[in-house]
Amino acid sequence: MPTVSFREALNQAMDEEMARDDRVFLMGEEVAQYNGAYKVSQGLLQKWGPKRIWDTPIAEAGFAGIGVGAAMVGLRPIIEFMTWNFSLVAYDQIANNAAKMHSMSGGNFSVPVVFRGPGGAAHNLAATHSQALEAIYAHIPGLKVVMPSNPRDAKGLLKTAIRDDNPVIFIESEVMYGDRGEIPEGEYTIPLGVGEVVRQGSDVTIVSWSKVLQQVTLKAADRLAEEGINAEVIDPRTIKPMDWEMIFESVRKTNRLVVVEEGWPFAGVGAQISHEVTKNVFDYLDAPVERVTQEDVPLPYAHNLEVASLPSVEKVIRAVKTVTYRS
Amino acid sequence: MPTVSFREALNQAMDEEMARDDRVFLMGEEVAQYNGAYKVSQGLLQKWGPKRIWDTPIAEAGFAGIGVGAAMVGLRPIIEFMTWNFSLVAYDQIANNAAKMHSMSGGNFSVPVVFRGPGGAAHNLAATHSQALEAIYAHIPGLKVVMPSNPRDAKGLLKTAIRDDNPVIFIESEVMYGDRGEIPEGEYTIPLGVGEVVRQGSDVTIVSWSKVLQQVTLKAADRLAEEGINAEVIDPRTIKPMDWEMIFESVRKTNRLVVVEEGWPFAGVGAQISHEVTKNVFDYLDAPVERVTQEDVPLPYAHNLEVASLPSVEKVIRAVKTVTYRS
Amino acid sequence: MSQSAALMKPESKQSRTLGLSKDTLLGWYNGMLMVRRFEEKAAQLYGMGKIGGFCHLYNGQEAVSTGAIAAIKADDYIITAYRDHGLAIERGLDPRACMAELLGKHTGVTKGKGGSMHFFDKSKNFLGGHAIVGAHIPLAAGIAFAIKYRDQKNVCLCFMGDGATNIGSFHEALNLSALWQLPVVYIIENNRYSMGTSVQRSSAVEDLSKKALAYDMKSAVVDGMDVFEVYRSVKEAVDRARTTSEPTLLDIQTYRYRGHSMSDPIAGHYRTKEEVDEEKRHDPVMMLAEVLKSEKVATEEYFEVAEKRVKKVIEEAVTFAEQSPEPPLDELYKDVYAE
Amino acid sequence: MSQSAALMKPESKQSRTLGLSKDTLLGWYNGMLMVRRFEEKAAQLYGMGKIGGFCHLYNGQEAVSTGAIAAIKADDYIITAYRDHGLAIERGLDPRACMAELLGKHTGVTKGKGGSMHFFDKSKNFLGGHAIVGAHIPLAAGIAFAIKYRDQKNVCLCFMGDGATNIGSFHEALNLSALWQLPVVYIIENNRYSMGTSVQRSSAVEDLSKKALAYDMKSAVVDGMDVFEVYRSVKEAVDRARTTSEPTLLDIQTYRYRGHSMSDPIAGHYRTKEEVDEEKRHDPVMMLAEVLKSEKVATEEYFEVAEKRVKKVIEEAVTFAEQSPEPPLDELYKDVYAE
Ligand SMILES: Cc1ncc(C[n+]2csc(CCOP(=O)(O)OP(=O)(O)O)c2C)c(N)n1
Ligand SMILES: Cc1ncc(C[n+]2csc(CCOP(=O)(O)OP(=O)(O)O)c2C)c(N)n1
Ligand SMILES: [Mg+2]
Ligand SMILES: [Mg+2]
Repeated sequence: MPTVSFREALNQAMDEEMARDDRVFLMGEEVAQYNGAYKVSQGLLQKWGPKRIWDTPIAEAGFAGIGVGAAMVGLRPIIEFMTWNFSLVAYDQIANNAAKMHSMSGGNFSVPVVFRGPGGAAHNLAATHSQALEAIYAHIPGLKVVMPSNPRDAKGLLKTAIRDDNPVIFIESEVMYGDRGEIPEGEYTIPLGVGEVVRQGSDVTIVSWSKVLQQVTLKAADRLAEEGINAEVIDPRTIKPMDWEMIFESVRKTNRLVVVEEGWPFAGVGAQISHEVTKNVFDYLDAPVERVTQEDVPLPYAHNLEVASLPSVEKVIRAVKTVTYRS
Repeated sequence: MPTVSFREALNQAMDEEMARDDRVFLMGEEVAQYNGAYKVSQGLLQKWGPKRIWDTPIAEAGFAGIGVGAAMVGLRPIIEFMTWNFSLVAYDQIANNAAKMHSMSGGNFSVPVVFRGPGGAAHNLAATHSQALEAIYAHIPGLKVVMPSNPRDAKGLLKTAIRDDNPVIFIESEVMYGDRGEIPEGEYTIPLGVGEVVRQGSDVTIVSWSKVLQQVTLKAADRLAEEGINAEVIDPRTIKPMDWEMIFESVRKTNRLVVVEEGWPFAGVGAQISHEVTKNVFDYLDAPVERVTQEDVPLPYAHNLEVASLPSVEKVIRAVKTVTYRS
Repeated sequence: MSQSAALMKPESKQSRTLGLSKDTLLGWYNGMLMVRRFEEKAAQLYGMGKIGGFCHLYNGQEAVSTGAIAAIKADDYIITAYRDHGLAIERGLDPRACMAELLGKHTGVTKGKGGSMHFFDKSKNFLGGHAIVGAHIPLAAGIAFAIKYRDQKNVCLCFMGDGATNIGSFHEALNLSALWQLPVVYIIENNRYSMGTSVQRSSAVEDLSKKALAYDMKSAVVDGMDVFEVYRSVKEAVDRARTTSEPTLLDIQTYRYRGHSMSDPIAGHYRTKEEVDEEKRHDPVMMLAEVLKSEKVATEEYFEVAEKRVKKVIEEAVTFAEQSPEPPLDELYKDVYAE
Repeated sequence: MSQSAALMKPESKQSRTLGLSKDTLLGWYNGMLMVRRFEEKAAQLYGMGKIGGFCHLYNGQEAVSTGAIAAIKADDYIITAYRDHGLAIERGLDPRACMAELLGKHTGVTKGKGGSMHFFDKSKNFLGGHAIVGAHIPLAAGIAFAIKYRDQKNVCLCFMGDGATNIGSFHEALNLSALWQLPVVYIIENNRYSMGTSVQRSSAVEDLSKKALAYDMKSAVVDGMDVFEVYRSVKEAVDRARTTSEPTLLDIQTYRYRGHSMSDPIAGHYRTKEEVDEEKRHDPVMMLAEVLKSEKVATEEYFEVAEKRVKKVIEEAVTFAEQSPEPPLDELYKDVYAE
């Protein structure tokens, strides 16, 4: 199996879908001539030309709306936000126009648009530029939210998202773009709403996704294994729809759950997972669900404060020990 | 004690605070000459003149930003959104500029602004005009979120919100503006973060706020009482900061919790309450927390679908019977 | 008034109907009358509590919908704000389905899901019906983008209120449309007020066509009570968009007879009853009837028959709507996601 | 170029310094030199990995910060975007605290919480440092609103990039400022590019001063490499705002020598190395030095001494920053809410 970077995987997905369907185009700031602020669209302008790859002015609400309008009449836009932080100026376009159009029009129109770009913190970008915003999108009915954690899933899920007839929020991570991983030969897709058990275990279930899964959760699982605690780690891959059965099944086995996410705690995605699991497999739970999230503060610039604010291996280990009563 | 409408209570709060502090002003669409789309600012222009009461063009991001900027240099703006639905075009101004300024400036500047207006569904306003958005604001660190359910709290909490040195999200309900209730004579305030047990009970705790508390939850509690189930009903009044101790204490007594809210389920405020309670008083819970929320769909226009989508007395009764194993 | 605006002032009032067939002219009259009567009926039903929510009527603005839509083809696109009944009816959406929508019935244009502010009909390229002020303007740019992307020879008409020109999405959409030369005609239905706020109190420029100067976009100021002027000005812009894909901004000056919505008084602090009565003296339906009579296109008898015919259509629409079923409850979770 | 712009073309190059004291002129030179050297040092430290995150340098734009700030008083207000070092230093923020901020130290201008993009100093009425493009423009209108509300005789300078003029908040803020006549001067630091996108590829009007026409706002196009022109044009706008509270939009044409941020190359597909070198021939610091020499305000020796003095200040700033402590961990939950 070929090994590619996360960046290349996304690039391949867009390239293949553009070849497959000429209704697909890419639009965003610096995606064309600059080849993408993070080079995700490298070479696409050269290959597909200015009719398929569009550089925009700084006008997120405007070009997000162009994506929705174009999708309503049959195109399949990929709208890149340079980072998801900048989507907040387009939040109304996404939460109202994209999310509600199909329902509000009684099925007259659908909005097959993908909004994608990197989310979460990188390094020292401070409060406005480090936001993990999945919760405020997953909260809105009509949207699907996808957050891949590796190149294979990134490619397979992005291809599926582009083919989906609904608005899909596709959140990547700029610090993962260089991560390399194997992907299947040739054409493949991965369905939305299907999670993956990325690590088998029996003592505790840990649900985690995107960057923190790779950089924090799996590292913590290894450390825990050394102490004889075998964590089963689930990557839901899609936040909405969530693969509830996979999580329930694991918790029925381990009787314990820790959710590790980069977002803020209050009304975060982890709160929903905690509630659903407690509600649906209450009798199997030997301990209340623990959550590891970003601290409930705007992320500071200083390195030490940034590190202290984000999920860490130590925090995950502490949470696991709490639910396993080892502390 | 005088009896006033919810609308009058809010009007008194703004009027008294404008008298008390000439840095306080009101700005929004139709708040001045039109006396407010819902007449909440009735008479304020006449009394305080155009220097204190400002009609704006339709430019929520612009005038929300004016509120933040004016607050940074010492004024105390009250920014009215005609309804909270329209705040989505100003979401970035609130989630970034208002919420993060104090932290990001290392305490150099604070943002004593109140954003207020009606939230949630009225009747037949359809998907774009019926949104209960407390979750996407409570999720953001730096913001406080207040949702009064009666005239007394509305006045006392709004006065406190205006005096607070932080950005406060103050969510009312257009269908409650006519509700009447007693308020204390003369000057009084109610602290943020302090809930109220609005109905004593022993069999189940129900946490609910704003309109659904009055129109759904308390009615359901009465019906349940007839069936011999005594619900303790808690109105947190402030969503963030939440009065956790009051809720924990009640659940320690009743061993059961139902959260009733108008917002959508996924990563809603109720999910956070469910998680916190389960985590902190797990051993006292005899049943998993049940939630009654709006269905996870854009709210339809047709009356029967609107009713079916929103929380109802029947849904609350069903939830209570589930946690009390009476069903 | 902006430079380019001058170009579009009406020529002599002589033979307004030049080059327009009798069928066309009578079609305009019937269309405007239909819209007027539909809205009067909607007002009545709202008063009776049969229609709920926000209901923004079109009375007084009929020359805009009819004149503008007369300038485009069936495969062109239309998008507007929540004051959408007039444009929908004129575009040919079934009055029965429109009335049923207002009553929240399953037979409505959106199965009762969108209501008054959110009319849609894909078969008519009618893309709504949008209730967040200004938020549909970028959608119009997106529709025009798709037209150009597919090398179609179509145009998109985007209607908006005067108040919508003050919000950010207007600026972003117009800049993008001009920068990329998208075939869209932006039509400001300038009825002088956004709710109770006059243009003077909401826009730094009273001549809204000046806003086009920030985008080097062609613009014009048009008498929106005169269906002939609306038709000619929109036609000129549409032809330009169709051939060169160049966008245009039209400030079409009209007037709303009713309150902002059914929950608002017709006259209030912001305008006097006298002003409203004065405006009604240039009633667009009446003025068109005058022209048709003076130019011998139609007789008194014709108007009486037309009145009856329209009345009948509206009555049938009401009957259809009232007899239609509510949406079944299983509709609640339908259309949330497309399959 | 817009009408009003013409009014502000520079008069003859004779005696540029007329009416300006020697102290003022030398102050300008030292300020511009300080900014230049501060940024060069920041680039160096970034290269050494001592500064992280996004770091947008000001090299080449020094005449804008110095000329503009020379036109206002200590109790006037300044707000800008993330390219904020130059304006902060010129405004008198302690270079040591600025450098410490870049290194994420507790002694920084925001205790290490804001970093490069978010400088603030209340004591200097320096209101940031804002990293969401365009989002600070309404804040400037709010500051000007407060000035007028309190009947202060102050003004607010709002700096933004050329790319920021395409976003909605620009439109909303300028309309509100003109409508309400708020004492704010909007200064576009037009360095021709937003990241890799030229003005021609992002704005429907290449002459950005034309955007003022949509608000009947006075505007001007200014040579931003010439500190005298910047000073005179901003002074004129500031005096007008102070006396009549009328806002102005200035398109100050400048150039950035470095890449968009430290993570971008100086030249790339979007501009050639030759273009950058060509622009450097009109270097604002050098050009000011020439004037000061030709008009006998300063001698070669003076410049050598100045260079040494500035170098020393920067070195001290670096030492201070490096020796300063990181913020204590208990700062994490401080400043989230004001007490
Ligand atoms: C973003 C937003 N803000 C406020 C509102 C509330 N609102 C609905 S219509 C309206 C007035 C719009 O006036 P105009 O654009 O002139 O259109 P008209 O009603 O005159 O046709 C307002 C303020 C809204 N729907 N959306
Ligand atoms: C709303 C938003 N969109 C995108 C970005 C990413 N971004 C940061 S700076 C920049 C370019 C801004 O260019 P310009 O306004 O000309 O300022 P300059 O960098 O040239 O000083 C972009 C696109 C952002 N910070 N905010
Ligand atoms: Mg209007
Ligand atoms: Mg620039």
